[in-house]
Amino acid sequence: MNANAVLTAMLPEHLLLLGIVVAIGVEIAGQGRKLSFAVALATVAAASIAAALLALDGYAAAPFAGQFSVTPATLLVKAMVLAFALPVLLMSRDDFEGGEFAILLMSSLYGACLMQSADSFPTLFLGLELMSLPVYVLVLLAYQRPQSAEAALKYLVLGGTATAMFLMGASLLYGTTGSLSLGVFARALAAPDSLSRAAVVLIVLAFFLKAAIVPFHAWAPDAYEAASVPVTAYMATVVKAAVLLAVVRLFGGATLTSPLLELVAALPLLSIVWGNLAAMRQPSLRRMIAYSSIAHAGYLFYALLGDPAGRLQAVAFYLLAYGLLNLLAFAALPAAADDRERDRFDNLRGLFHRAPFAALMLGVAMLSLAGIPPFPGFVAKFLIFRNVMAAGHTTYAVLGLIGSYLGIYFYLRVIQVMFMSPDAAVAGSGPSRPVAVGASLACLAAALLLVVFPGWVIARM
Amino acid sequence: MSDAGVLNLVLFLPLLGVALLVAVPAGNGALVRALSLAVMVVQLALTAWLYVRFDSRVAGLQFETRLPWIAAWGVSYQIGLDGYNVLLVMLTAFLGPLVVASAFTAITKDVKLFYAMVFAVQFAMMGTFLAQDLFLFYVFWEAMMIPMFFLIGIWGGERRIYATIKFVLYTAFGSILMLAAVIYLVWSLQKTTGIASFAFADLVKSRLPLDVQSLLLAAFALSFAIKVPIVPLHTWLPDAHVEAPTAGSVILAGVMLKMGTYGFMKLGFPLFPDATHLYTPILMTLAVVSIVYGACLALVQDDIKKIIAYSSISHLGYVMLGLLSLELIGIQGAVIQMVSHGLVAGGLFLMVGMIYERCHTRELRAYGGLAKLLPVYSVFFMVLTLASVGLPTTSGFTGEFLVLLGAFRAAWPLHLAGDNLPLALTAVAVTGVVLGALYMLRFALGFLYGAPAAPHQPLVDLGAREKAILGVIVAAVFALGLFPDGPMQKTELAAASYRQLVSTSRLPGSPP
Amino acid sequence: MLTAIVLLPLLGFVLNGVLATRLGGNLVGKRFVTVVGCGLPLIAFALVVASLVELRAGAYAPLVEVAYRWAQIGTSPFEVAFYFDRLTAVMALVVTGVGSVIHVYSVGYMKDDEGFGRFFAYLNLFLFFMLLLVLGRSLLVLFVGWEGVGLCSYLLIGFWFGDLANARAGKKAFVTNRVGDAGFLLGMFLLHQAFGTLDMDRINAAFGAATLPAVSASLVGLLLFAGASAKSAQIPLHVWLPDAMAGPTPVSALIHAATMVTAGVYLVARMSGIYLHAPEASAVIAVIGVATAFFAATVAVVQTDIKKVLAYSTISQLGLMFLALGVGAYAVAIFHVVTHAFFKACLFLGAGSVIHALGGEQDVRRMGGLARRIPVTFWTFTIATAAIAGIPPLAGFFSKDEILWFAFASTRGGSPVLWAVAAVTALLTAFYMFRLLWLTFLGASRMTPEVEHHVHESPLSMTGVLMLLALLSAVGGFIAVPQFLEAQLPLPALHEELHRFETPLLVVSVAIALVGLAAAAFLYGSGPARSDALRQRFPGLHRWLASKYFIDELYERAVGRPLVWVSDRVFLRFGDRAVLDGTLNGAAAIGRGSGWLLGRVQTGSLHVYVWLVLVGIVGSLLWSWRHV
Amino acid sequence: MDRTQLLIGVAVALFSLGLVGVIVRRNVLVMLMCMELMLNGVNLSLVTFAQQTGTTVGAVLVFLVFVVATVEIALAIPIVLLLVRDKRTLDLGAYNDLKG
Repeated sequence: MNANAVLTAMLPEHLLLLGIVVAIGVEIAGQGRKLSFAVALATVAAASIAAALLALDGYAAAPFAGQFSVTPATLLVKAMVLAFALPVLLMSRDDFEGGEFAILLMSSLYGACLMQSADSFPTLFLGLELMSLPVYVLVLLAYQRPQSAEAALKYLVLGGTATAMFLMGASLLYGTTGSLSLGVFARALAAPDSLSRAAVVLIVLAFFLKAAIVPFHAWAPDAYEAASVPVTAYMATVVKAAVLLAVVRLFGGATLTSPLLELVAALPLLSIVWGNLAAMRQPSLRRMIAYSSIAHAGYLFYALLGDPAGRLQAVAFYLLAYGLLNLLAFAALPAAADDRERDRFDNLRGLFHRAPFAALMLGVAMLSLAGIPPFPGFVAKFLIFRNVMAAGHTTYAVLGLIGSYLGIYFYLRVIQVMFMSPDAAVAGSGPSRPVAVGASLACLAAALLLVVFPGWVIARM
Repeated sequence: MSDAGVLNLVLFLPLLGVALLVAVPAGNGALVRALSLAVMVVQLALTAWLYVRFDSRVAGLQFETRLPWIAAWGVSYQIGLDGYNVLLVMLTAFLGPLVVASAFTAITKDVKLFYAMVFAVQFAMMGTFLAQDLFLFYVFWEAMMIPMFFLIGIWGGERRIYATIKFVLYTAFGSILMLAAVIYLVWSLQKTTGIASFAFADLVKSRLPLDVQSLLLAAFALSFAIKVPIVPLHTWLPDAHVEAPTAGSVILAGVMLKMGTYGFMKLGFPLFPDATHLYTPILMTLAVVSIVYGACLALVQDDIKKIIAYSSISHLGYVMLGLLSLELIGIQGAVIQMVSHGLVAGGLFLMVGMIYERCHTRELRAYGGLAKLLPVYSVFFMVLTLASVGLPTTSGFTGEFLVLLGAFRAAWPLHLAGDNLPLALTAVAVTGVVLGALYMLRFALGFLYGAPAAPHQPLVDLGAREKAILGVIVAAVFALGLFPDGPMQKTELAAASYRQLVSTSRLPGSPP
Repeated sequence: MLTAIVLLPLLGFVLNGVLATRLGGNLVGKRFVTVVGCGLPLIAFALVVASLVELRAGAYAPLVEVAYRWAQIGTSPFEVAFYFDRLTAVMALVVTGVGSVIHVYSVGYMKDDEGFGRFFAYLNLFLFFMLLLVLGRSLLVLFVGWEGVGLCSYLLIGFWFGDLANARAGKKAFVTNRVGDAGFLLGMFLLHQAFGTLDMDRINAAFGAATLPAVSASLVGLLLFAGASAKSAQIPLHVWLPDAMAGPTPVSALIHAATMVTAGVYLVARMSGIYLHAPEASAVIAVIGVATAFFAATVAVVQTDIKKVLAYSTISQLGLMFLALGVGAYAVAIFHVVTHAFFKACLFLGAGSVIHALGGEQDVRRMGGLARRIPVTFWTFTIATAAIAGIPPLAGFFSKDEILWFAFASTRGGSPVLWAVAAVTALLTAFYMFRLLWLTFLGASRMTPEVEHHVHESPLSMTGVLMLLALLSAVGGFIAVPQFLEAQLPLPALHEELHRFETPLLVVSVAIALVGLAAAAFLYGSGPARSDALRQRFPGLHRWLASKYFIDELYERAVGRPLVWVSDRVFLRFGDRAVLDGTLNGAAAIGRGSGWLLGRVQTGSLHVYVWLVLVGIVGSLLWSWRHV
Repeated sequence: MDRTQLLIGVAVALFSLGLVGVIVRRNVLVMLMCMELMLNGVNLSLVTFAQQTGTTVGAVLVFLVFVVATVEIALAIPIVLLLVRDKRTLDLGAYNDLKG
């Protein structure tokens, strides 16, 4: 391995590391949040751009053979994940006093990036934990609310369980093959013996848990609700994206076969239905988005049913559409004195008359998440189900589509609340938040790009 | 600017209108209204220009635009005029200004949003008709739902939420299965012929076994049948109509219901001819059931909007009958009937809106003797009523007469061959003529005649704006009743090609 | 020129309809309305005469004039063309001639009505459609006129719509006609299916051809007759005509006596090419015709509303016309159409004049002794009555006698039975007409004083018309319509052996008329005593007749109410609300319910969450080991 | 039944014990211990396999696991402190404000 390769290949990660160090320094110097916020923003932007440029440059390298490697695809994916973090940062500006948010965010992002390049289970494990551990704290950060501690605990315990499952699976694989490189997983998929079956299942379930697939989803609603809005946005977009992309990388070129096939079809299908049904009666946007994210995780895992060639494209595009619109929704969410009351539907009633822009943004987001054309969510859904059907799983595809139908109602309910209900008696809306609005506008612009030139974007994935 | 360019302009003008509306300072209702009307009028003018330029001797697309959109899957932005859609596009553009004008006084809440939504739905409907690519078609088809959801949900009546949710969930259910069918169809086309394309022209090259055709057609048909609507998938319609604001009802009855029948004509039947033959008895029966069922229900409604809503179900049953007859006369009649119903039902809803603005009730019992109170209004109302009844010299007659004639001409040989179902169905459909007279005249009787009675007297008769709106519609109704030849020449070739497509088998191995 | 004939009344409609109603803001006065409303029909009449001259000049080769092409679909064209031959000429003359004079009459009759302009607009519109019906070459055009006159009848019956009953009568007329039209349509479809054209001359020719077409003539004939029977108020679709008397009296005279109701007769005569090959259909027509004639006559005997009497008499006369058609004597039927137009118009207008004089009174039980008060009306009415009763040598006598004769002797289904029933009908006709005459004009006055005080003779515009029509009723019989039509509608051959009965039957029919007269004179000549006695004698029979055989009630119970009941209870309440919406709302409820249930699973207790995880792991592992 | 299988059996047992313990114990601290127990089961299996296959990578992973386990506890304790301060109990059953 040569130093040059190490430098360029891991440039995004290095930049993040640099940013973390600088931010900590700033904190020590007590320069307050303004500066650390700027630092984080610059860092993440730089890292994202760096990844993107390298990707467009077609750069590929393996500085640590068998542990860490980059290809244009992985770099592009990193760029996307990092880009998701930008709106999160922008909307966080008005929510957090200290700089700790920025630091934790960047370290979590470091993990997320690492996962995308991992070639071995140890690296993947590191990335996973580096990403997850800061998030537990981020959830806790909404400490104006007692519930956040409870949520953090639930998240941590279940997350820990996932870690244990992942490791157990890995160790069993290690036992059967004597290797810890990711490649063995794909091979183990076809293996008939019970030990490797168990290993594979445990690993997959660990990712199910991280991505909140029924019945491993239970942490998500509580965590999403108790966390402050930017953190929820972060969990719903960056974390989910990182996990799913890692899964795709894990499965590599392997096609699923029974019995794992049914597993990867049934549980996601279950979570599509479960998530969509349970979301109907939720009182607050964050909790509803939690259940919707459970359902969306279902669609995303569906992509694994498709043939390997199209998986990354499908998942990446879906995450792009899903992430952008989620961020749009959260960024547009108007401020309120109390973070807890901020997104309760009772307080969103008649929002259109108080804050038309916010209402319209949320409306667009909801329709897109519901997968209604012409919004990007539709093309994404189409892409996934097209692959599933092309792989011959017609029944699963149809069932999945019907499951997605169940989701339409609760998204429309939000619009109904904002546009068609009598105005809520809200004591003066919170301060205007130009930065967050800017973030939402940026997301909207990106979403429009997806609407008008979906073909162009897909071709680049 | 080339004609194709003009067509694109026609399609995108409404979006331009939305952009303009956003620019208008809030609270300036007058400007918003004027602007909206202007945009719609321009659209109508351009469409009329294209209508005139449309060459009825050319089969296939005219003024076509085709650009790659999602090249990887063979999705392209492809629009164009052909015999299938030319009249419906004209109808859509024609109703646009009327809808806008009709809302001048009726809509006072969230005016900007309202006209934006009207533009949005206009855009989506135009797109649905113009799209020549299945993906594009589906996008517009679904997108249509959203502005309608807003129109009913925000400016509707008391039970508007229930109505609008019902409308969306009902139509969305059809669409979701249709989506599955679309995906499967295109994928199988690619698998069998190697053509990766969503273009209608390519899709008809598909060769599918009968069982697959049946399933796919079932999925398409469900979606279309809900839009038409065909009994028993109609219960969303009365609620939607009753709760919708006038403009919404007009759009719904005037254009949106035609989407279903247009879908059947453009896609459903031509794509799966063999399955169509399999289903024809069922579909035809349902069509005739719709005719009678809708008429019977219209007979016992007390809400004047519901009367028209159910009459729509009845009238669109004729369209289905004509399409299924596979007889040139019947098909042409079906097309005319679509347009005619758009004009007549649209006009009637406009008139209901006008009276509602004055009296704020839709209870038939609350009215009486309007012929004394509102003589001018009553004249227009009578004309439209008679058109709905299908009186000769009105468009309604042209449609119903040709449809029934076509259906009969198709049914008689079958009857001689021993298959009596079509003949029986046609005979039953003819009784719809009687029922139609029954319920519409009951309506007119309670509405116009008898001792003058109306809440909120004294009533002011129609103003210039209202007279203009109705005058235009009535003129069109008579034009289509007395001189249907011109329009029908434009659709003749399309009707022929439709018949040809549906009557040639497309099972695997059948010749291209 | 034919086009002009048709369009002139339309022009009148447009002018009057726009300028003389609230639609155009009552721009013009009554004089304008009168000039336009009466002038244009008169010009049309002149044009018809001119066309007739042209026809004669052309050795009666039919004149054809294509207005424009309505539609061209594939190989089947639909043209709006006009056709003028002997039959058309006769009908057109009656329509425009009688029509025009009734227009003139209306000027006086309606002069105080606020809807003066509207009334003339409607009348002109009616003439337009009627001429379309008569002049149309293809069944399609005829059908347009057919429905159009129905519309005008609807509008004019409900002319005084302030009273809901009138509007109801109009609706009833329209809907009943629609029932017939359904059959008419099917007949047209069948013809178009068979010949690919709807031009009546072509169709007749096709049936006349050596090789008969595949389509069954009887089926077509019956289907078309369904339409005809509705329009001409034949059993079972006669119910609308009596109610139609709700309209202004000139309307009753023009539409419900002279012209529109005879359209059915015209249709059958026009399509005689078909009926010549449809003996079964002809038989049905003959039977229904004579049955209707008898039935209506019996009902007319006991009616007390002067217009109702005339209405039923009209139904009865139409029945006789159909009898003639049924036995193949098409020319004779048309002949009776002409004479009937004269005397029935005269009767109705006379009745109108009476009503006018009595300020709206229509019940004969409150009339009497008017002869001296309004002599012109009386004398004209008397002549017309004699004419319809068949007193020679008045118009009615000739046409009716010929009908009876052919019903008796025609080789096309004529039979003594038909003749007998028709003869009885004739007897009843004479009776109830003279009864009417007596009750109205003769005997002692039964009017209330204030009514009596206002009685006055009508203005010249009305009496003049009455006198003209009376004259026509008197001499109309000498217009040799059958001979004129012979070339086109040959009379049927007669049973040779029956020729000897011709003179006896002639005598009989004269006798019948006189007997009727005598009976009426006997019963009503000296006060109401005898007739009342008779009524007390057969109360059941009287009630039965007075309530028109309870047919309206029957229809109401058998069709009307069940239809509404099924629509409301079965379709609306059960079908739409219970089943369909029930299913939907049920499904929605299930969705919401399961959402709630799933929410309950989320208890908030970490234990439960981990339980779920455990279940997931174990289940998945077991599944994955399934095939090991 | 040789040594490897025995050790693996023990490892799996530890893992399962931990999982079950997380479920059944109501005391938060005990529950955290059970989590550690699961990780220890993993560690045991890792070293066993490392020893059996004669490779080191497994052993390397074990150290990573130690680190992560420590961090988890380091995070968990303050969280528990917050909770106890709020609820005045270590009973998990009390921590269910978030539900539905």
